[in-house]
Formats: sequence, structure tokens, C-alpha cells
Amino acid sequence: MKQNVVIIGGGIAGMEAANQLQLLGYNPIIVEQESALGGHVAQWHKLFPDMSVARDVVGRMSKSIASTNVFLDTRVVSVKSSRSHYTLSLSNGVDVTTRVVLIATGFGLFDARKKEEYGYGVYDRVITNGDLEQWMNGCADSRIPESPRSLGFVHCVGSRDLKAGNNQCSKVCCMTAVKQAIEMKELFPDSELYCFYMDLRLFGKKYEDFYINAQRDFGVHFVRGRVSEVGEDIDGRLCVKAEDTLLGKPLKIHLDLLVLMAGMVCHPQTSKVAEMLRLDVGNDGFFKSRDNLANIQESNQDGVFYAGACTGAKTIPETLAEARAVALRIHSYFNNL
Amino acid sequence: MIYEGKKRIWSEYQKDIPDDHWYYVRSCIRQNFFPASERMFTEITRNVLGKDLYETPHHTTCGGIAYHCDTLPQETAMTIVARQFALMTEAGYENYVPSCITSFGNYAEILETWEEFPELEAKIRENLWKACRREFQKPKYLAHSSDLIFHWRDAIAAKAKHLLVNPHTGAPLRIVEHIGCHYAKMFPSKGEGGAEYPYVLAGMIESWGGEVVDYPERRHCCGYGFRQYHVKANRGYSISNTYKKFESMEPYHPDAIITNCPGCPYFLDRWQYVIAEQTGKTYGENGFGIPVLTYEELAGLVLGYDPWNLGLQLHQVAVEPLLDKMGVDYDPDAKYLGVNREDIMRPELPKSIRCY
Amino acid sequence: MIDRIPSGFHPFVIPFLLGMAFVLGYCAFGLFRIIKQLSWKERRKLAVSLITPETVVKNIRDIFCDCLFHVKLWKRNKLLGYMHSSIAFGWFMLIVLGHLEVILFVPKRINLFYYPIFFNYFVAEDEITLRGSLLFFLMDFFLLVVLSGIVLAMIKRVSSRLFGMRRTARPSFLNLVGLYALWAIFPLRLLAESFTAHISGGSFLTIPANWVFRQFLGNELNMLPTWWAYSIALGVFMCVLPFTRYMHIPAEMLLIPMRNAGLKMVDARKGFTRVQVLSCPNCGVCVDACPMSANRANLKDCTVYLTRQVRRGNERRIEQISDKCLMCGKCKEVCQVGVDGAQLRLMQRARRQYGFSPDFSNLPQSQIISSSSQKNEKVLYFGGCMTQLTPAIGKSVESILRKSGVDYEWMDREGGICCGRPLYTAGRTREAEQLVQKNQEIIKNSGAKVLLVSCPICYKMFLEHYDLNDIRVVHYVPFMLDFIASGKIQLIQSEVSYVFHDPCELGRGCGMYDEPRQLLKRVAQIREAEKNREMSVCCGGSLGSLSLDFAQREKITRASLDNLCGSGADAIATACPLCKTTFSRYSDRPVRDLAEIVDELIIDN
Amino acid sequence: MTDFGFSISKSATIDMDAVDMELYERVCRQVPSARICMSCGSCSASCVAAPYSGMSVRKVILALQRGKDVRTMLSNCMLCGKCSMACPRGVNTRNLILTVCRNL
Repeated sequence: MKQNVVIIGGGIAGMEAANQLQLLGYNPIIVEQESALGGHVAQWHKLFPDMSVARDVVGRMSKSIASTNVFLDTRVVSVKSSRSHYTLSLSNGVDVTTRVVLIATGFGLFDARKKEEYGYGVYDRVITNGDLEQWMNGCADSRIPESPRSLGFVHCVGSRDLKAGNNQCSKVCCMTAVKQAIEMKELFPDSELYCFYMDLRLFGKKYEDFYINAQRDFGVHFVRGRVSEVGEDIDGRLCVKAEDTLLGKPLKIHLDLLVLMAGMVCHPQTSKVAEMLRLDVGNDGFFKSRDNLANIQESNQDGVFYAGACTGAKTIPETLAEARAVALRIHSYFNNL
Repeated sequence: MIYEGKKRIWSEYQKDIPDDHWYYVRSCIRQNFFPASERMFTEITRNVLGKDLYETPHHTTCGGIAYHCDTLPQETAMTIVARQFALMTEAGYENYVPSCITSFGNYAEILETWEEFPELEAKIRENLWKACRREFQKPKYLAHSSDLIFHWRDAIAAKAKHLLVNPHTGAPLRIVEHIGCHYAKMFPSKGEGGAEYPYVLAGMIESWGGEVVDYPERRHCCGYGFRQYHVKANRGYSISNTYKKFESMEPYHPDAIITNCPGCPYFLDRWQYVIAEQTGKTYGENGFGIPVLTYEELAGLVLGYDPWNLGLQLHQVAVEPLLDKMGVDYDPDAKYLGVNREDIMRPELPKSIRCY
Repeated sequence: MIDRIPSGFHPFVIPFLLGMAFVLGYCAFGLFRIIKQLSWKERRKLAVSLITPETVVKNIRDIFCDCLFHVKLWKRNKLLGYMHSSIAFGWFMLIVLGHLEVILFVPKRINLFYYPIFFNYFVAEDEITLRGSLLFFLMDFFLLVVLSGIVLAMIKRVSSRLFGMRRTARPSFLNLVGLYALWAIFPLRLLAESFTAHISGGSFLTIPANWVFRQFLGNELNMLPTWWAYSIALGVFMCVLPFTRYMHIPAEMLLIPMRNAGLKMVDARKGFTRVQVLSCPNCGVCVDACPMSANRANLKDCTVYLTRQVRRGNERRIEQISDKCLMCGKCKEVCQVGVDGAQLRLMQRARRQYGFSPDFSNLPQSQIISSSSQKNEKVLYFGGCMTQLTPAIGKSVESILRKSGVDYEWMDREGGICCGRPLYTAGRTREAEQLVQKNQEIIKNSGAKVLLVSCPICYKMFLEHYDLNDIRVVHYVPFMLDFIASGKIQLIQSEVSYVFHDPCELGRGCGMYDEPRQLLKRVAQIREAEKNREMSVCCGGSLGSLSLDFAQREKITRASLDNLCGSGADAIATACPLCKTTFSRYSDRPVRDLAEIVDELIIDN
Repeated sequence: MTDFGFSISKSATIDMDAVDMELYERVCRQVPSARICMSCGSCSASCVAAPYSGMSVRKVILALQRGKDVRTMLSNCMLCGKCSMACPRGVNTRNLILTVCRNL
């Protein structure tokens, strides 16, 4: 009889962990609240730095867990814990008893409407990074004009912003902005692109190459300064204001499309899951690991582990590495190693 | 512009406003700038809507201008405010409504500060007691007088004689709303509709049939800024800000501007003349400027009061084009006649901007 | 020997005559124009030199060595030298001997211009004399020499590597026409003379050929066409000559006396510059020599292409080629004609139009307060801008000066005014002059007797463009050699082996090759790179280049490093802050300035 | 016209819609590496002319992008090349300076 491992969240962290656990001889059970696996990554179009097609990546992963138990459109309703077991009641009426629960709930994309001054949801031409990816995936979006002359990308929307409730850097937005700017320039070669950044945090492998390419080959303009406010002029174009902090002068520009780089915040269900399993939550709203160095995957409860962005903003490789690592950790937990 | 998006934001910034029993405090400067406005407010609340509004002659300045000019320490300003609250407490009221935006901001800031630093509040209570042997309760509700008109906007609309609609064409008038900086920029939650897309004046315009003009520089300061205008050397800075606003709203051809701050209507009104003098540019039709009204004046016009009784002859920019568009009946010859049709003398009219 | 044709004329000489008339007319006109373009002073200089016996002798010697014997090419590669000198000297001898024949046998025809060229057609051999046989033998011998040169030239076209050239300049269309005409001339002459050899006589080449031909062809119908062909080939060659690289033949004759007269390039296109441009034989030796040839993309940016584009007047390419050059001076070093590629480029750069020019009048007048100590002669040390970014060099020089007990002052320790060389090499000579004036004043006011320089870029500038009265400008290398000689410093001998990289500005720029090696030998083991001294390869970091980009420079640096590392030395020594930084970027072994090496090995007393 | 003793001052805001990028684009075509400046400031910090005329290649590139004057900065540039040595991105600073000077 294979041991059950309940994985809450069917994003890439949950899928990869399930795959590894399966290979190690366990019976992973994925509980996913959405109707499809893949989480945020499945919504994305292409992934840096190799410009892999997100759907293919997710597709390959779901194929690898084809025989795994997956409950879609399902949430955990309640948890009963005994000394060494957890019994999870799911919204589809199933009760599962397990020794190990793996939290892979991931993150939530910052609600850009909270940055009222940028006018997301108020102005016709303001979208988010997520909207743009979906549009590139073929979803029509009336906010994106047919042939924009000028496009702007606002970095750090809902990241590094105490007042927006997220003090942390979301890690991937700078690179996403550079990637999307290049993609947009390829689609609209006659357009001018502007990235409004505070710092460019291009820390990963090949990220800097993207930056140089964007500058040299695509002529993307990088303006150092956070956008302060956005207005709409009589033609419906956006009037964007920022300070050019390198020049120490205010700057304004009219744009046809503004893409807000919404950051990673904790998943909206975090507190609920935390309450059911009596898990600690950090002041950033993400699950709190035992420590942030050597025990990121450990929770304060015996038999409950974390993988991926549920403990903080992470890149895809980091998430996958964590998922693989946590599978081994669970294996050693079962075997009292 | 996605109207639904704005409505969603407005729904997030709603203030509890009691319907009756307000303690009213006037502004230091409004009575000189636009003398009928505060009079109109009391008229509407007491006589048109039949509400209880209390005023006391013992009320003084709130210290706001001096505080913002860095000529008054904060503790002194707080003690002055504490005295105002004491007067309210003594009068038996707990809903406080100032007429001035800077006062409103000042009160909001002080109440918020006391919330964060209770020991400071205790010290101010001690100061007040030492200074004038008074004690106070903090107001239960603080609202700006424009919040009240906003609150009663539908009641006013129900009694309206003239809507913000051109009776000849049936087209709604295009109105720019300008909110005083101290209304909600410090504490977005203290303003109706928040700071980014304030609803307080927009709501009035909508209720009274007009169309709100949303232009890129709507957030910008009118240019008054105490330290700018009051120091003559800085006045160029002051007018430059106003100029920026007018340049931004120009393509929309607004029919009028309404404001809820003591300084804004004054500067938006008077600077139009100076801009015309310096650049030869006017922003209204046919060489006129854009009429600038306080929300009380506009409410007065909507309710059918005589424009000259509302003191509109004291505006620099001629209001007649707006009156014509609203279909208000007025006697042009009575413009410079005072009470009992007494001649109050005609001012010298400028050449650069058309006036009557 | 008697005249065979009484009139002494045949129409087949017309192509030759036309060609000759054209080329002579062209050259005369060209000479006139160039002389006119010279300034009065230059003309006087030239005239004086032409009547001064020493320069006349030198001119003749140079013309023989350079134009006929191609001595420099011999030094470079024997095969290449032979190829060139065989054609040039052989042809020259054919002409000389042709004239000798006319003078000796038909002196009345000496006034006929074409007679010596087509001598064999116009004469018949009536009796065989020893004199005649000797002359015929020499004629055939030199024809053979030329033919061997032509054969080598053909082989070189296919495989230039045999001649020590990795790459050659790609000839233009007209150059090809000229080349094939030239190649055709001598085989045709052999044919023509062979066909007439039974009448006019001949020697070991023509007589047997005549016999062979007569066995096969057996009549004289072939005679005339071959003489026609020979004449036409000559005519074609002469007609295209002014528009091809063969213009270098007459131009060099002018270049040599002009250079010996001490003329300098003062204009971007006219006068002496024009002669230099025309003198480029397009041999392409500079292609391989150019350090930029490490990049395929830069193959057409060497001097041979510059002279070609200047002749064509292709301004866009002239600008490109001029801006790209590292100004390392190696092309001049290898050029057998002595075309000064760097100077030619500098002239082009200097004529560029600028909408905006810097003005340095606001720079501080004087920074050095003259110190009162007059015991020793005071040394003023000028580190230069680059030394600010290689502080180890400055510190080492300073340390050596301290240890030698020299009274010194570091002029630009806190940053100073640039020496002006970078502006100068960029062609902004007037602006550079402003900096020179500023520095000159500071140096003169300092009370120093010696200006010590560690950067060869500055050193060259101080030597060539500064007027410092009696203040001695010295590079630290000979200065330190003096310290060692006078015993002011004692050194330990290190076991580390160094290969010395000759910085362009110090070596080819200032001619200092031996001193650094002497110094290095005193402290360490020395190895030599394959290409060293005059043939040293630029590090790629040179300020001379304006438009070379970073990636292209990297390849040059790597190529230069390969040359140095081939010596198997433990480390690289140089004496230029720019070379040091540039090499350090990619070197797998330590790169050190001589000052650093020396300072480390001084025995502390 | 009445003299008020004060007047409308010119806006300090850089209006990017009105900025003429012609010069910048022309310079970039001739010196493509100008585009990859990342504003690190190595050039300015090492500049010999910086104390005299505020020279900074970084600022020159930025000023070209914002339509600001660069003459003052360039007026003391000695073309010494320290900036090109210091630049971590390999921007050809000297050619950039010369190209700007030619096009002004």
C-alpha cells in the first residue's frame, strides 16, 4: 500500500513534486481549486530566458503525472489532525487521510487596481503583465490598440511598496518587463518602448543578455524612475508622469499602452489554509518557513511541507528545484532518515 | 475611461455622514474671496433642507495657513484646534463641519496624530486647560461642508430650478471639478471617492445633470500653495501651476470649473486674467475665460437663486456665458447694483480677457 | 647588325607609342600639379636637395635599392624579394641593354623612341660578333629573369602563403587589366623575339625557340602578329598604368627625392601626401601586418585600401578606414615604399568637420608650486591619465624614485590635464595644442629640470609637440637604467621569465627597443616573442582607434597575446599603462609594467 | 501688457513627446554601443574633465535622449579615453564624443 501525500495546489511546484514522489513510490494526491493544472505558468505565453512556450512546459509536466490522482475544482474544506495523521475533507466530498501535506499554493498576482494612480481598471489602455501574456496566448483584449506607437512598462507595481502592502521584490518582474518589451517590439517594430524602473534587478543567468539585447537591438528606452501618476488625455492616450531620477527632472510622456508589472503577493487562500493546518504566516503574508536559509521547505507543523512560491516570490527554476528537494525531504520523513 | 472602474473605487471610499446636527466653522478667507458661498451653505442646510446647523462667533482661525507656512509650531496649531473642539463640545455638538479645505485637512491630520500619539493629545488637553480652562471632546464625525452638499446632492437635485444642462441643446454642461489638495491627498480615506478619483464634486455634477471633465492634470494643485503665492518672488511658480492646469483642460472646452477649497476658485479665477495679460491667451469661448464657481454658488444657481445675490459679480472671469448655458434668468444691468439696487460702482474691465 | 627596314618604322609600334605618350604626358602633368601644390618652402627644400650632392647620391641609392632591388622585400621574404626585383631590375636592364644595342649598332636610330624596345624587329644580323653575342645573351638572360619573376607572380596569385603573405590586397578591375597586361608583355616579347631570331639574331632563349617554332610553323607569317601583340600589351599597360597600382613605379621616383628632401605630410590629399598615396604599390604587405587583420571584418581597413580609396575619392570609406586605425605604425614599418599609414590617416581625421569644439581656456593655469629645494635637480613626474587607472605603475615609479633618493614631485597625482596626444591622434590638433600650452606652462613653472614620464603615449607627445626649453623629457626606463648604472639602486635577479611587449608608442613611436630589454635583463629572465621590436603587435587597446568596437579590440588583444605567449614566458612585461590594462583583461598570465617589476626587486638598504 | 513683477516660468518637466531624438538616433547609428550604456557612472567618476565642465559620458547619452544640451559638458573633454577604459559595457565613449561633436 503506497503512502498518501496530499499536495495542495496544482501549479508547477505541485506537479513537479507529485512527479518526483510518484517516482519515489508514493501516492501523491493533488488538490487544485482551478479547473486545470499549471497555475500561473499555464496562463503565461513564453518563459525566459530560453523563451520556452509555457503551455508546452506545463503540458510536459502534466503528462508526467498522468497517472496521479488529481482533484480539480476542489478545495480543502477542513482538516482534522491526529497525532501522526491529517484527515483532509475536500469540497468534492472526499476525505483523505495522510501523514504528509505538501503546501504548493503558490502566489497571487498583485491586484493592480490597488495602485489607483496607475488607473488599472479605470483607463482604457492600462493592462498588467498577466493580461499581456494572455493576449499573446490569443485572448482578445480590447485595451491593446492595433498599432501602438508608444508603449510603457511600469516595474515594481505592488512590489517594494510598503503602502501597497508588499515590501519585497518580486524577483521576476524586471526580467518579465524586458522580455515583454522585446516581444512587443517584435510585434510592433515601429513603436517606441519605455521601461520605468527603480532598479533593474536582473540577477539570473542570461538576464543581463536580455537587457543588453533590449537596449542594443530593440532600442528599448529605460527610464529610471517610478511612474507617479497616469492620466488620460482627450484622445484616450495615457499621459504618464515619472521622475527621470538620473537627470533629476520630472518627465512626462504620452503612451498608447501601459503595462503594469504586477508583483507576486501571497495567494489569497494562504490565511485560510494556514488556519486549517495551524501554520505560521509571515508578515509578508506568505507561509513562514522554519527559517529562510536551510529549512525553507519546513513548516512549524510536523508532516507539513512547502514548495514553491507559497513561501515567497520565486522563479520557475527555483520553484522546480524546491519541488524536487521537498520530494526527497518527504521521502526521508517517511523513512525517519 | 472605464466608468465602472471609477465607480468601484468610489464605492471603496465612502464616508459616514450623519444627516443632521452639525457644528459649522467658517473659513478665514472665503468670506472675502467669494462672500456668498458660506452664506449659501447655511441657507441651503437650514432653509432649503431644514437641517440643524450651529455656528458660534467665538470661532477663530484653525492655524492651518500659519502651520503650512512653517510660522506656527504644530503644538500651537493643535491647541488652537483643541479650543475649536471645546467650543463644539460646549455647544453640545459632535459633528464638526469646516468650510475650509485646509482646516479640514488640519483637523484630520491632528485627529490622526492624536490617534497615533495619545500622549500628545493629553499634552494638548493640558495646554488648553492651562491656556483657557476649557475641555473638549473630539468630534464624532468630521466632514467638509462639500461632503454635506454631496450627501444632500440628490435632495438638492430634486428641488433644482436649473440643471447643468443646456436647455437649448439638451446637452449636459462639461464641468471641471477641482478638489483642494488638503481634502484627501493626505488621507485618501477621509475624502469621498478617495484621492485619485475624488467623487465629492463629481457626484454633485452628475446629480445635477452635468458631465464631469477628466483631464490629465486634474490632480494638480491650483497654484495657490501658501508659500508660493504669499511670497511675491514665488508668484511666478504659483501662476505656472495654474497655467499648466488650464493648458491641460483646454482641449476639453469646459463650460465651468467648480471647486471645494477657499484658495482654488480664487486663483483659478484671478490667474486667468493674469495669464491673459501675460500670454494673451483665454480659455473660454469668444475671448471669455472659464467661469470658476464654488460648489455652494453652483448649488445656489441650481436651486434658482439670483446670480447677483450669490455674489457672482465679484468673479474676475465673467459668469454670464455659464448663466446663459444653464438658462438662468438674470438682469445684466443689475450686476453692479447692491442691496436695494444701490450702485456699488463698476470695476475697470481688462482688455485681455472679455468681461462685463 | 644592319637596319632591316629602311624607314625604321612599322605601324605595330603605334600602340606602344600611344601608351608611352599618354603615360609620359600624364606623369608630366601630374608632376607639375604636385609641384604646384607644394608650398614655396617645400619647393625650395626640394630644389636644394636636388642639387646637394649627398642627397643626390642618397636619392640614386634609394631608387636602386627600393625601386629596383626591393631590398626591404628581400629582408622580409627572399622569394617575394626575388619576384619583385626580378621583374623590376630585369625590365630595367632590358631597357638599358636595348638602348645600348641601338647606340652600338644603329646609332643613327637613337632618336627613335621605340627602337630600343623593338630592336630585334628592325635589325638583321649580318655578322656574328662577340659584342653582339654578349648583348644578345644578356638580353635573353634578363628576359629569363623577368619571366621567372612573372611565373612567381602567377604562383603568388594562387598561393600567397609561399611568399610569406597570409593575405594580399584584392585587386580592383583596372588593376587586374594592368596585371594581365604586365604578365603578357614578357612572354609576348619572348615570342616576338623568337619569331624574328633567325633574322635579328638571338641567344640561348630565343634561338632555340626560333628553331622550335620554325619546325612547327615554318613561315614568317607569325612574326608580325606577335610584335603587334607585344606592342599592344605594352600600350595597354601604359594606358591603364596611371589608374592602377603600377602608378607607384613613376610615383616612387618622386617620393624618394621628396622624402630625402625632408618633406612631411601637411595636407590630407595634396602635395607630398598625394605622392605617398600614388606610391603605394598595393602589394598588400600591410594587410598581414595590420593588427586589425585579426578580424575578418577589418581586412579592408588597412593602409593599402586607404590609399586606394583616397585615389578613388570615396569619402565615406576614407572616413571609415581612417577612424578605425589603431595608429600603431606597423604598416609603415613593413612598407617597402615607406607609406606612412598612420600619418595619412591623421591627415584625414584632421580635415573632418566639427560642429562643436572643446575649449580649454577655463582649465586652471598652474597647479604645481615650485618647491625651494635646489640641492638636487628636481624631477617632475607625469603619470598621465591612464596611470590613474593603473595605480600600481604610478606607485612603483614613485617608490623607485624615493628609494633612489630623487627629489621629485608627482604633477598629476590628483588628476591633471591630459598630455594632448589622444586629441592629437583624433585629428583635433588645434584643441590638442591648447592642452600642450597649459601643461607646458605648468611644467615650466615647476622649477623642475627633468620631466619623467611613465606612459609612452604622453612620452611621444612631450617629445614631439612640447617646447620645454632646457627641461629634459625622459621615459622612466632609461632613467632607471641610469640609477642602476650609478648604483643608486641595487637589484635582485629574479627567476621569473618575462616576454617584453613593445608598446607601439614607445617602440615604433619613439624608437625605444633596447633600453626596456636592458632593464628587464637586470632583474629577470627575458624571452622574445616571434614578432617583437618593430614587428610588435598592438595590444588592441590603443587610443589611436576611434571606431573599433570592444569585440573587435578583444580579438586583436587575443592575437597579440598569442604572439607574446608563444614565447613560453611566465609573465608579460610592458611599459605602457594602456597595454597593461588591455592585456590583463584576457591574459592567462600576469601582465606587469617594468616599473612594478623593478620596484619589487630593489634591495632595500 | 501689465507688469506683475512675476511671470509664467517654463516647465522643468521633460516632455518626451516633444523631445527631438534625431541627434541621439543619428549618433547611435554611428556608434551603436551608445545604446547599451547602463548609467553606472564609471565614466563620470574617472573623467579628467568632470571637475571643470561636469563632463560625464553617461549624462551626455542621457541628455541626448532627453533633448538636453550637451555642449557645456563636452566643452572640456580632453578625449583622454579613461572613460572607455573604465566602461564595463565597452561603450565606445571616445567615438561617441567625437560623433556628437561632429553632429552638433
